[in-house]
Amino acid sequence: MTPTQSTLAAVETTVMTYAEAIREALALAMAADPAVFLMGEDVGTYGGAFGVTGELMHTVGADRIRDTTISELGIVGLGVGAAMTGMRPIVEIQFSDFTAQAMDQIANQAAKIHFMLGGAVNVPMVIRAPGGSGTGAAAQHSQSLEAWFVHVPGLKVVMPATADDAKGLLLAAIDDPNPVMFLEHKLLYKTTGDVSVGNARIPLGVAAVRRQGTDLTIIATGIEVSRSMEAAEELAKIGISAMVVDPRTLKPLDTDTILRTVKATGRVLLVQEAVRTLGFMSEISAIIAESDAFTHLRAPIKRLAGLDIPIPYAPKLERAAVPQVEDIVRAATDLVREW
Amino acid sequence: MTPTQSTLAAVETTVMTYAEAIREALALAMAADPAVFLMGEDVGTYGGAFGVTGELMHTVGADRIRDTTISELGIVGLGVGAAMTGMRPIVEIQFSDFTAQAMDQIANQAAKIHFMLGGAVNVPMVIRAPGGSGTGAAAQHSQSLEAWFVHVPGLKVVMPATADDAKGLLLAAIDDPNPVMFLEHKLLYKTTGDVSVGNARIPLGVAAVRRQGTDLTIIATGIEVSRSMEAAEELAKIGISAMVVDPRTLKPLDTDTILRTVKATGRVLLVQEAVRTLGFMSEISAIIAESDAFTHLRAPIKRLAGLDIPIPYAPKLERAAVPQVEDIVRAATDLVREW
Amino acid sequence: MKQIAVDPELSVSVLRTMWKIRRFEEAVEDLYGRGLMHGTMHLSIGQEAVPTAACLALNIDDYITSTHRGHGHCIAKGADMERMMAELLAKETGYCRGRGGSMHIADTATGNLGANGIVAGGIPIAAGAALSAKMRGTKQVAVSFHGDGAMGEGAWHEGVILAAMWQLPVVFLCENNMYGMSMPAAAAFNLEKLSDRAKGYGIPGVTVDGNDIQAVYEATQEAVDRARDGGGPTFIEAKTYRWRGHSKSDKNLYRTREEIEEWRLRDPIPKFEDIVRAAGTLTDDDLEAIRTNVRTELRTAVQRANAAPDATADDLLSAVYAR
Amino acid sequence: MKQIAVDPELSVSVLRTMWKIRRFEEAVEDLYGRGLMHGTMHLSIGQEAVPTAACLALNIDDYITSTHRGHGHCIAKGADMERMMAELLAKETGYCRGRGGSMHIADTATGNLGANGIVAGGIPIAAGAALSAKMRGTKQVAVSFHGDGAMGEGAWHEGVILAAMWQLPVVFLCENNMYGMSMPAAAAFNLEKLSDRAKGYGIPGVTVDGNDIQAVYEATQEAVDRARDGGGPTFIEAKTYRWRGHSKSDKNLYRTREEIEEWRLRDPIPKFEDIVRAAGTLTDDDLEAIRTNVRTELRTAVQRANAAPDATADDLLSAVYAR
Ligand SMILES: Cc1ncc(C[n+]2csc(CCOP(=O)(O)OP(=O)(O)O)c2C)c(N)n1
Ligand SMILES: Cc1ncc(C[n+]2csc(CCOP(=O)(O)OP(=O)(O)O)c2C)c(N)n1
Ligand SMILES: [Mg+2]
Ligand SMILES: [Mg+2]
Repeated sequence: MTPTQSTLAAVETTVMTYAEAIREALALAMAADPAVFLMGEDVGTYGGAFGVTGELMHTVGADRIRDTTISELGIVGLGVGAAMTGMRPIVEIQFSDFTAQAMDQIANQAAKIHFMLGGAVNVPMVIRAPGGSGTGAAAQHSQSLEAWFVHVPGLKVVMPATADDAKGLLLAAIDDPNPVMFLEHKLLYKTTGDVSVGNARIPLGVAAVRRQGTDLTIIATGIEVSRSMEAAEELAKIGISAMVVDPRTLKPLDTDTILRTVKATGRVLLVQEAVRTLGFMSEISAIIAESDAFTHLRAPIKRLAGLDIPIPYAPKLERAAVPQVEDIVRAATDLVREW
Repeated sequence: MTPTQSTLAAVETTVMTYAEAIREALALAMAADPAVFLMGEDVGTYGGAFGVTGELMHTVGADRIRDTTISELGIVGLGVGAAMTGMRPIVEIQFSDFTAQAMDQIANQAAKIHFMLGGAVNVPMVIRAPGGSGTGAAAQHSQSLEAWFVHVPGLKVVMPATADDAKGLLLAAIDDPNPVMFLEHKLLYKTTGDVSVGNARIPLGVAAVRRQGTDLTIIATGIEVSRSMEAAEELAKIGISAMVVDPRTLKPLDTDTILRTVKATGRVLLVQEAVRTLGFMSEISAIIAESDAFTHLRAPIKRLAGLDIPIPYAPKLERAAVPQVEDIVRAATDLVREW
Repeated sequence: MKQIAVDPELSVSVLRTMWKIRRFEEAVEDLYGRGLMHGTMHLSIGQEAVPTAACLALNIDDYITSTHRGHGHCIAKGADMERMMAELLAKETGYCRGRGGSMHIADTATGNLGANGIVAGGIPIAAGAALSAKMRGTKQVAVSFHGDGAMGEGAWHEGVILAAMWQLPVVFLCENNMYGMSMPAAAAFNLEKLSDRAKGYGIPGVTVDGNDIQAVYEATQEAVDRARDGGGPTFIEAKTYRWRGHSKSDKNLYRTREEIEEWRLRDPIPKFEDIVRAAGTLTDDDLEAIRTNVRTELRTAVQRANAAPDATADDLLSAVYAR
Repeated sequence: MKQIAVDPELSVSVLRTMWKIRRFEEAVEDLYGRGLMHGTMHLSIGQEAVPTAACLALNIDDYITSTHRGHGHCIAKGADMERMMAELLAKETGYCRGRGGSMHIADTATGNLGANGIVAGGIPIAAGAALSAKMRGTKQVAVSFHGDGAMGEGAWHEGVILAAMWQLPVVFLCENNMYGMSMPAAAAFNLEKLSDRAKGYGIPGVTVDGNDIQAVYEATQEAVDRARDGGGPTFIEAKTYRWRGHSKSDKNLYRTREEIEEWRLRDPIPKFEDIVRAAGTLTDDDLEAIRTNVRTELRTAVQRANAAPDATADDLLSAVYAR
């Protein structure tokens, strides 16, 4: 139950996969606004490399679900031009690793145009891109690059960890008058969850406290949210009570919820899949360390992150490269036992 | 006096600019090894957009200082191919903002190939790129993007703050069997300093303690090093003794020196020009917060950084966007007075 | 196709635009030279005919994307010199509230989606504006001004391919001023004419004398008509020359004084003045009146811009995101 | 120019290579199908003639860069199937110690600078290897294998332009298998022949039947000779077809069963077998012997690879940087 939802009467939900939830958000947004369209590689006839768009092209037409050439810089750039002139483009980058190709249009154009032009124009667009390891696709198809985007003023950055969030946050991202990086996770596409029926948006900038706890606060993003929830179950069995917080949008960031929950337990474990050095959790750590939560800390801030290596191909190595449930359990246990 | 140099007998030095120091390193490296060459936009006849290569092409020939088309992705890619096959290319990116264009070859190719190919091949190359604001060149020509590169395993990242470091670190970067991002600063090009004569390398991964002090440790990078030194002079006048540490290479990082100097004063002020959120100092903060220096801290870790905005054109706004000497003085004073 | 030089109204308009660009650039040069202007500058003196003639073929709601050397495009598309100058002088009344400066000057009201500090950055953006026009069914056309040097960038390639695939209403207009900073286009691209590149993208390509108003206009009008009629993109190479250095740091080491002198003789402004005078369309008095008027307008623009309030740092943080 | 089909040694070599590729891919498909292999796969079944014939024109120290669909290039350039299979099976004895897998397989000893998970990623790299060869004065040539889809990427454009400007010894060899994943090349590029693109870069371009060994060989040999002699780059389009889906997730929604069947009839292997049989170069027994030998070799390779130790996670962190 997210904070926003908890204040509402029970919403009607239905079970669907994360991929289906995204598709439904796309369909709803396109039905509501003729300016919304999607372009990307193999999103039409093929249905998307991960099947996210599926049969949507057949419903909304090849004009609204546009198959492109292999051209990440080009399609983001066309998105920028379309967004500046009355459309609300959504660009799918097949793997988030290929945002590297499009980095100029993302960081130097989309992100800066509103500010650089003195506010004269907005760039309302969404860039959807799946990240993460676990599929054996190796170093160029498995990265978690959210930190690059969080470091760029002008971008918003969203990382949905559940099917419901995928839908609600995508609807909000499409509504937003700014460029939004919407970073999905390949391993989540087939996971299922209760998804709110209808057009309910989940506002950007509101963290979800996924689990209450008293001994430590685990802050996790993306795939590490469900791993942290599983770890919290394990921890409960050995008498450790873990709070689990999912920022959901990395930018804007719900600093209030983070600091409040950290103060509540006095111990914090930060968990990300991305490589450790200068990953998103470095920022969370810095924010905590310079805040008034600092004096509430009973233990040093602990980070658990991907190894500082390219993702290897071999399954065992790939698994070793990023935090797994047992790593979280171990780190949390150490943190609570030692401090 | 840097730690490495302090152990040596006094080295002979000569006064030159930061740009001249880089040029001298290039000339020395090319004289020593026929595999070393440089390519970039307008590096030959023009002498470089900032005059760094100057007349070097006339000395070493157009084969070794190669003018290219406007093609950042292309030239980094050619660098990767040349580095894999026996050459030691140096690629100049005219403004570090345009590394965005080359991000795929930098992050997905150069950085990963050695690991991805199981160590079968090295990619010994240097990518030189000037960053920073202060020239009125606005949002697409003024960024400080080091954080992007520090987040990429496989890259080394160097940020020389003095003429001597520019020369010594560049020589070491060219020697290195890995891809090195060598991030210069436009405002430093014309600054002068004592530069060691001859081929003296400054090893990557060794921080410089630029000033001793007892009340707080200022850790600063790039242009903020000299600003911090100036601020330290001001602080001394009001009775505050500031230690100033310059990591010099952000990756590999001299964590030992950082933690030692933080423990010594118990207060730390982190200063960077880059935008605050997920800048390099976020990582330094996180490293301190999870280290044994944590218990030595008398005050929360303080970060001083660029505003989270694109660099504006107007001179006053541009100045307001990044930490100036007076901002450092103020932040340091607050830190020491309040804690 | 309109014969510009025999139409008094059009001829006045063309000369006014060219003079405005010339005088604006000279004023900028002067202000920089005297340390009254910040940053860097990329002047289009000598290249005035291209944007002037090209924009004759455009409606006010057609789009353009421009470059680092963008003052001429901005003026030709209809922007106000005072607000432009205010921008360059870092004033709150500037087109970008002093946040963008020369390299990001834009005027969305006249369809100018902006100069761009990134070489070729505007090319996919123009294609995107064209896609938007096509999807919205508005019959607007987009023109992407770019330099010869821009043709080395991947962004050029990707923007043109997508535009060609979707037959978007966009014109790629290359101002080939013979150099990308110091790199000669002839050395860079192994091509007789840059328009030979167009065939490889399955789109029409044409090369014209960029200092010839009628030639640039006709090529652009034809391309714009085709685009508006659903015939897809066109590539135009307009050959011209930049008289000044690339920017203030340029020492002109890569070209000869003779070459520069030779091109000064092909100055597009007196060239067009001669044509309209010979055709009897305008008299010497008319021509002189245009010059005087523009000079006065420019002087007023500079004065007013100078008197405007400086850009304010108050809301920098809140200005990053649209609400 | 060698006439391959009348030369017994060359004919055996060609058929051995093509069968090795075919059998290797079938084995990979089988191992994946049975859940014994990890990751994804991009099979080149049906396209064997292109790398086989192209590599005939290369020396062992010439370079190639390859693609996500790279097993064929790797085998044709001379790699060992056991070490390749070990890589795909995530073994320590694999070419990349199990760290790279199919998409990063490389064999620097035979000049293969690597498959690449990034479409068009290898193009500037090949140009760079060619630059290196030129600067070192070694007379080596680089061949960049790439797909039709790669021609949409800016990296393709930038690599080709720099190679053309510096007249580097590199051959851009496009395996046009008619689709970039689901995007038909015909829809993507507005071109009759992809080799029409070459003119726009001032380099020679040619289109050949990619299932015709002699045609691919001749085009490559000519290009390689020119490159080695300092004549600069060449673009070759070799038209072929991918029989299998793009990768394991492909449902073939973008093409017809008939089209696939039609191309299966143009299988390059029996086609070449027929030619050498008709020419009297090899007998049915010879042909059968080749097949049997390859089958045995492959079986051994798989067995040995399977028996090898798994990739080790011990030194992951220290393996990131060279020392
Ligand atoms: C991506 C990128 N690379 C390099 C530069 C630096 N730069 C600015 S203008 C320029 C030359 C552009 O040449 P051209 O496109 O011919 O335009 P011109 O200056 O001749 O009008 C260069 C190299 C840049 N701004 N952006
Ligand atoms: C930069 C980049 N964009 C997209 C992809 C995803 N992708 C992998 S292969 C492929 C199709 C490539 O088509 P082509 O170049 O024709 O090669 P083929 O698969 O037909 O051999 C795509 C879109 C990628 N790997 N890299
Ligand atoms: Mg030019
Ligand atoms: Mg293909």
